[in-house]
Amino acid sequence: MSYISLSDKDKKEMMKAIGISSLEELFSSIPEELKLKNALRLPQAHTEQELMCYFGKARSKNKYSEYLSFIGGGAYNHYIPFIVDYLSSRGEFLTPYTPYQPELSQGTLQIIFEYQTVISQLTGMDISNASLYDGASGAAEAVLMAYRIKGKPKVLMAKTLHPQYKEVIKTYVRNVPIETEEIDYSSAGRIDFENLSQKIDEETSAVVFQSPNFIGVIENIKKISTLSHKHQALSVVVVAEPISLGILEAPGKLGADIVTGEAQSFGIPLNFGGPYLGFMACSRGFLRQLPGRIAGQTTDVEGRKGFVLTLSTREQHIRRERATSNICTNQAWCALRATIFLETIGKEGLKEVAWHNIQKANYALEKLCYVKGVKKKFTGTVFNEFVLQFSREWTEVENFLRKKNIIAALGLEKYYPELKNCALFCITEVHKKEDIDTLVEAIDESLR
Amino acid sequence: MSYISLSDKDKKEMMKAIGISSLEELFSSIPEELKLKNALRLPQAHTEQELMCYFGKARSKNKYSEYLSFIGGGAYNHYIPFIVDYLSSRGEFLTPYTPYQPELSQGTLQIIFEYQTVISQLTGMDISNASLYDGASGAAEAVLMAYRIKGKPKVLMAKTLHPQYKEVIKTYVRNVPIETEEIDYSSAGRIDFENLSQKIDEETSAVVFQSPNFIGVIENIKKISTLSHKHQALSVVVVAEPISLGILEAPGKLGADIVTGEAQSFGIPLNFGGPYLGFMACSRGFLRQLPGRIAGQTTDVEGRKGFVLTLSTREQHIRRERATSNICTNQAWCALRATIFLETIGKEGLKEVAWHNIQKANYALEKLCYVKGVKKKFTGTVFNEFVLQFSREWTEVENFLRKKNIIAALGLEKYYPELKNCALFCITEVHKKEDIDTLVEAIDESLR
Amino acid sequence: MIREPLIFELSAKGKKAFSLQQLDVPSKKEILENIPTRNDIEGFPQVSEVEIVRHFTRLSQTNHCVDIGFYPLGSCTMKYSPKINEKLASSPDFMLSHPLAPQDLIQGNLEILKRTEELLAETTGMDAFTLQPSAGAQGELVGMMLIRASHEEKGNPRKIVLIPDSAHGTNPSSAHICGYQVREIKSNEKGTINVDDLSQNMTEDVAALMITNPNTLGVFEDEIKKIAYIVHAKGGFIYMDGANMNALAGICRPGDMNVDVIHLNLHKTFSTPHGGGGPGAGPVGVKRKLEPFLPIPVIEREGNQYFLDIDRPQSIGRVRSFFGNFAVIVKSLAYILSLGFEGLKEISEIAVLNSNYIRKSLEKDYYLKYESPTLHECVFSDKFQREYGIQNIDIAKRLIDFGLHPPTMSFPLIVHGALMIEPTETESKRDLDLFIGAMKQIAKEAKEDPKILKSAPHISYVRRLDETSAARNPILKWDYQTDKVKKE
Amino acid sequence: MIREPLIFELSAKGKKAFSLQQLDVPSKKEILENIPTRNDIEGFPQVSEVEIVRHFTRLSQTNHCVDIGFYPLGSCTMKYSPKINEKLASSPDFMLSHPLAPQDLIQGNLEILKRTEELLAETTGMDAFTLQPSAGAQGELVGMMLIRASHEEKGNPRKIVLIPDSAHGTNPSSAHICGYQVREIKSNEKGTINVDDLSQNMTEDVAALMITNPNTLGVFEDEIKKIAYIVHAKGGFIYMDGANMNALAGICRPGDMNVDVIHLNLHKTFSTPHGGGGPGAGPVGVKRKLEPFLPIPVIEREGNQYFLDIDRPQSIGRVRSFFGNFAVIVKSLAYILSLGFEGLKEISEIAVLNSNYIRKSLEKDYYLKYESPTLHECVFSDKFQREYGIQNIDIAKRLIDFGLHPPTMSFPLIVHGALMIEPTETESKRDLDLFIGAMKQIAKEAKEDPKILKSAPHISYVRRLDETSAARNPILKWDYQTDKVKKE
Ligand SMILES: Cc1ncc(COP(=O)(O)O)c(C=O)c1O
Ligand SMILES: Cc1ncc(COP(=O)(O)O)c(C=O)c1O
Repeated sequence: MSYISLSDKDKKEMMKAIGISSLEELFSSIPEELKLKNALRLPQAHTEQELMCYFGKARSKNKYSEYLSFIGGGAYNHYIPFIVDYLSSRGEFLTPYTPYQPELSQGTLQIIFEYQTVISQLTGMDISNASLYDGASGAAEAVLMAYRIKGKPKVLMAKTLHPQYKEVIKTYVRNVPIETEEIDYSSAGRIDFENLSQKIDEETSAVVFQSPNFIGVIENIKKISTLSHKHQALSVVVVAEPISLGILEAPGKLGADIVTGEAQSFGIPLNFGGPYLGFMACSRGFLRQLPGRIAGQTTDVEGRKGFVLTLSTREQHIRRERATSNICTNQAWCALRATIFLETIGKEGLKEVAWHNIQKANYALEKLCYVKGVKKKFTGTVFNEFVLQFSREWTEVENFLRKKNIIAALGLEKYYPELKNCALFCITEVHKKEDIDTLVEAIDESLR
Repeated sequence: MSYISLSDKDKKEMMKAIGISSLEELFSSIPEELKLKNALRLPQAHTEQELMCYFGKARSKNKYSEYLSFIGGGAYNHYIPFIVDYLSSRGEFLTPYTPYQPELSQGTLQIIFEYQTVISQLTGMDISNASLYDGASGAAEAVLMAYRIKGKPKVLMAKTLHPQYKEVIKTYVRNVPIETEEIDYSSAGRIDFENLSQKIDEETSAVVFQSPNFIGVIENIKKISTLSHKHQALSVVVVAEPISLGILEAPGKLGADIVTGEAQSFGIPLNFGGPYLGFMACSRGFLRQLPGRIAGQTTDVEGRKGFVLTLSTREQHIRRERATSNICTNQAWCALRATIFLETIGKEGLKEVAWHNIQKANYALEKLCYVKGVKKKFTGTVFNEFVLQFSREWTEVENFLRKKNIIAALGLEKYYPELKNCALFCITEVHKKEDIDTLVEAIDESLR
Repeated sequence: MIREPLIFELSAKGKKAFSLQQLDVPSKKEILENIPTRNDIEGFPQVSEVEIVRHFTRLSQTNHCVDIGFYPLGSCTMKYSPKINEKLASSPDFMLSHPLAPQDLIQGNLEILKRTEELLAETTGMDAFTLQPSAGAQGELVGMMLIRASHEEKGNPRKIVLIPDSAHGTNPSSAHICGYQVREIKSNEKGTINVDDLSQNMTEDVAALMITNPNTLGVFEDEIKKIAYIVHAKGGFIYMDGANMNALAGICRPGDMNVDVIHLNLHKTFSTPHGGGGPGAGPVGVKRKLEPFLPIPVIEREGNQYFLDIDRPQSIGRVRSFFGNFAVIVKSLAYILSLGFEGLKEISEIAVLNSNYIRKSLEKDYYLKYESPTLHECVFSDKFQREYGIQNIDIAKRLIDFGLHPPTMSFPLIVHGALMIEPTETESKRDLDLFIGAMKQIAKEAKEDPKILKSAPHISYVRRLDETSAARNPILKWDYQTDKVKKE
Repeated sequence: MIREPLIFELSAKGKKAFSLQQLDVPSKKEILENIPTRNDIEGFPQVSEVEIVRHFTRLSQTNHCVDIGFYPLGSCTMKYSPKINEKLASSPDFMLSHPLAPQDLIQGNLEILKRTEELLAETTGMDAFTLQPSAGAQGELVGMMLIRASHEEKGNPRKIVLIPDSAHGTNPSSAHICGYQVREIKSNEKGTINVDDLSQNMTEDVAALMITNPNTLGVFEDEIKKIAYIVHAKGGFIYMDGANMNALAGICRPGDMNVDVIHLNLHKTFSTPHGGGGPGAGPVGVKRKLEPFLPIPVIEREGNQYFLDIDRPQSIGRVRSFFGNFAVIVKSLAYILSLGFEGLKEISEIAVLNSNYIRKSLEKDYYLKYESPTLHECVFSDKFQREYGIQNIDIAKRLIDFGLHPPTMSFPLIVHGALMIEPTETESKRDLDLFIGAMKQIAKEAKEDPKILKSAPHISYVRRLDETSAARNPILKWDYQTDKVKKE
């Protein structure tokens, strides 16, 4: 394929205008010795049909879609209304740049403004930015932000924060004077409040924890926030499954200072892990420390409402090394999808979807607990994920289920060595009762 | 699902404005006795997910796509560049009505104008209409049009005109004083010129024939047209596989008066037979007799170029029972697809695609003729379809091939009882050499 | 606004938007010996993919459409077309389904067709359906052919078809192609069929009455049963144009009104998008007595297997290739399934509510010739405005300045200067109010500043176009030769 | 033009655009006992599907974009994004691929990632790639972390990173987050790095030089080898910002210039659409010596099986969840495959041709601070126009009236009043000429009628927006409470 738009005649005319007789002359500023002597070893140019064929073959090596799957762990399979795909695929949304020229970008800007509004509504926070890369970088940015605000060297992280988020935080703070420490979980599966009380002190900038947490349990945001505030630390709530916000109280109403996380659940396909959508919302007072783009409302010379990117003195293109973050290209199109998704499912729909998730997951949990050899690991209330412990080696159970075309859960031992033969199950509204019953039966069989 | 946009409050306010207290009052003009007493027996309302599920199940009962298929016969599998799907699915193209208000429909109208232009270029005719339902109704409309022009009762149809087109013509002329007669084919597979010479006379309004014809052979348009003209009859050329126009001389240059047919090959999916795209082009002199919509160029009050539907005095909404046709809704969106398709593959591309079709089909023909028990039925040059005769019962061969997951061809006996054990093969650019070789081998095996 | 050129004006040698893989069989020139071939398709486009995408994206933005805003074209039922139905209809499996594939390999497709027939029959109260007609007009023709075949079978095809003066243009045209003379039946002061006039005209020469119910004024033919009795008494048939089924779905059924044949427009009532002028689908439903005449093929079921029956000696024959506009039918089935009975009833209720809200809101500003209650649409006229030299077209063009699509004006012919408004059920009150506001404003302007209407539209991509000279001096294609000369 | 309201202004109780099937398990309220729940999400939208579709369709039409027209934002490489790549990347199989699925069940995905790494390595002359960074800036951060890790391993992370004054803002910002002080290197009169300044600043405290090549003026750093020698001699690394790879692809390779680390922006050179501000992807390529430090997971191959290696003791760790922006990477692989070597080379050639055509055509009308030959972009300034009180922003806003997108203005900082123009290879001569014509016209207007520039744009959906008050009095969301008060 070729995506050039010049005719043979055009090329000749343009070369003449420039005053060159070969295209090579255009590159005369590049030292000869640096120029390629031989062709690169790239595949032959593919036609559209050949591309379809290539990717068709590659896809055929993926077998995952043939399985009934119950894995979550930070990436969730929710139903996406078709208009999300349909509308977001419009060229007008896919092919503009970051809206540097607001007069030519009101669509993108108004949508960011609506996105910021719905994220603020859901999190119960004053303000939201326009997006970050993903939940992990959101968590890391929140830590850096808390440090900028509080200037104290200690950051406490719940052990039940998504393991990958913890790792990314560690990578990001490696070269910043921040020490991170982990807080244990209790037998309820929530933050071990005693452990937290012991570790928190006046040197703590933030307590970072996830709810529902990685092991599925809903945290007591209020209690943790109150304690944090007592020590002049920020309460940073990470939400990796924001469908939960359809039914659970907004973290902002429970004392959170920064709410960040992963909004993949809002109309972003699983996509083997990306692109996803990091979101971040905070109290108004921290506005100047918020990383990322922000859209704001203003007026044009005729007094009509309009939107612009604003507060850019926080950003790298103005502030350079003193910017709040180095982020430039973010995940605007994913935020667009989330906006369409949320506005489509709407107030009642979001509540209903959240309700289905919690009911189905708890139905499955209950059923599975009746199975001999299965134990509910944590007592805390769960949203759409839960941990079970098995009387048999988890890998054996896993293999047994694989043969029945079921991917039942995520083994937890690699994340938490203490959680032997434990696995994390995720049930969402896409699972039918019969899917759950199939799972229960298969697990029952695997343990007999 | 519900696609209503009124809130509960809206409904109340509107009812109040109208002065009613229940929606039922709106239907007071309908006699009570006519109103439904019981609910209709319709399925429960489906959600999007349930719809996906319903159609998924229905589709799973289709097995055709699992086969390597070589059937054509008026519906052709050609590669459709993705931008045809992409662009044609834009709401601005899918959801307007016929462009009755040109100032709000310049997109649709300019595209019809471009469509008329490319159809004129391809057929070599002066003018084209905006579309007809399909190739069959195109052929029928051409017969009626020829009769309006010539007023003579006889219409000659090649026996090798698509059998369904012949049937539709017969249905359409049933209540019009037109007699149709069929013209035999020769051993070359072309119109039997002698038979035609015998049957044509001064009472003949038109000679209607297809090229490449239903049995794959390219007709001698010039010779037939010359003879037709000698008898003051119109030469009506039907093209069911217009990809052929990429390489074959335009019928307009060979004496055709009306060129009509099926343009499904131009970017319209097979779609189990519809919607397809009837096209019709003719000499300028017959303009006032052309059925269907026509777009024309004009200017607005500021002198800018613009497009409108024109010559509507031919049409039913003005002329009522004296219209050239009753057609109203036509196939505009399919014409849009054809326009995108043709403009995308372009001058060189169309030639190339046509070349691939003819080369691949003739390669297959040659290879298959080497197989013992296979005979080339007709000597005439073929484009992308050809007829073979087998030494064994065709249905047996067919069944044998089915077991090898091949749908090899269309048995011809049901259309032409004299063509015992003959079958029509179609090869297009989507078939790879290895597909053809697989076919040859399987047929060889079936006859051993 | 940038003017979008014709693609031909962008075309130049060496540009391309398409690549074909290498030919993998030997290339033999001699195959085409003795066959006239072409070297060049003069003027045929050669552009890049970017240019294609921009050309069509830009052109698309000059269209008004349902996805952009209110589109109250009377009789056209411009409701929202659900996007999910597009997705369902364009699944790769359907797109690659060959219509001549062995029947046992496309059972899913046949099931879909049969299911649609059944649900349409239930909805309309008819006994059997054919889904083949490509649009309403072809449905009418098929319907008339069925009627004629039945009369012929009884020995006399008859000569005349009665059609009310308010009917859509396709009605007389279809009757004519079917070999009938058309006789017009006058409407009475209520806007409905004059039953006396009908009685007088209803002779044994009359094959059928073509009736539209509710008629094109939006008025329900409340004497339909009496009308049917009169027609049936003389051996005639009642053909109902079902274009206005959006007023009745889930409320009452044509079959119960003694209608013998009906066509539906799936691209109206059943939400399939109009695509700028088709494709649609015009299924025809009949009472049992007309079933033997249905066009072939007819889908039948034997046990679990569906098959195509072509052995139907009384059939009128084939009316189009293959089985109708399958992909359109898929969308309409999805639509029916998505609604269920309650949802179906709701569309009529709200369509009628919306229409009556507009009627009520505008009845002081625009003349309403007929005072009868109306259902899904209402027909105003420009009578009040004609005093100031303003015609319906001026009102229409001025609406464009408000970002709104004008109503239908070309018919019904019994209302001079008609403004036929059909809002459909999918509009919001806000959109209705915007329309009402604009119409009121225009009524005011007609009195106070009629010039602004005469010169409208002002802010569209093109302004008022000269339709007369377009017809007088038709330019129907871009001309390569003229263009070449111009360029030189 | 109709103003599109905020969705919240359309919202009302009882409207919905979504239906969920019946809950098929028992509903138990008690599950949430003791958990704080919410009854209502105040102000959250409730609208119909039609309203959603219209809202976004209308809003979309207020955007400029590559699919609509010329978009010469310098440094952004706004080339055409092939649609087929969108289709390939959104196949249902990919869309439903869970990142934590067992590795043997997603071998196809891993193969795609590995293949992309290999082809990027071949194209840039680097030894290994990580595809994880989500965008260029994250690539820079990862690249700097790799460098730091390597220095740390040798016992001293060093303190300083040298960055030319022409660099993009993300460069210093990324270096800073990685714990380095930034020291600016001056450009010389050719617009390239002042080698003397570099030599003086290049001490053993310097971890790396971040260089952009061609730099943000579009000028090739022709002393790159010498520069690399100087930096390497003191044990520093060369980090190359590969945002401008569109000038070099198929012509020369950073690896061959002794670059140690490079990031690419797949959403620039490799055609993936920018989506109004992402997602992109910022793969990082390294020379062999830095490979041990690459972030985990690293995709490895054993026989026919791919697997994710996380056991990499020297790795900088994890930098994001999962494996990067997979769907974006799929598109870029499709792009590379579609081009092949000849096609890849052609993009650079034509990108540079187009840019030089613009430069040549406008060099009399606009001031070009640096006379050095340029590649894929050129940076004019408003110096000539400032005489008449006109700044680059006025020129930019006036371009909007011509239906064209303005160039980049926010950098490079070394050109005051910059107009940084990058046409890319996919533009037609006609579009280039339209732009050139408009720019010439504007240059004329600046002299003759500067007011028209100051008040531009005139015909856009909104006119010039007040950015100052937006920042001074930030309104960052629609407020339910205020709105309620307003309504009452
Ligand atoms: C009342 C009426 N009857 C018949 C038709 C013709 O239907 P179609 O356009 O589908 O052929 C129409 C279409 O506008 C109509 O409004
Ligand atoms: C030269 C240069 N470097 C780095 C970047 C940052 O890349 P990204 O936006 O992908 O984070 C950009 C983007 O504009 C750029 O132009």
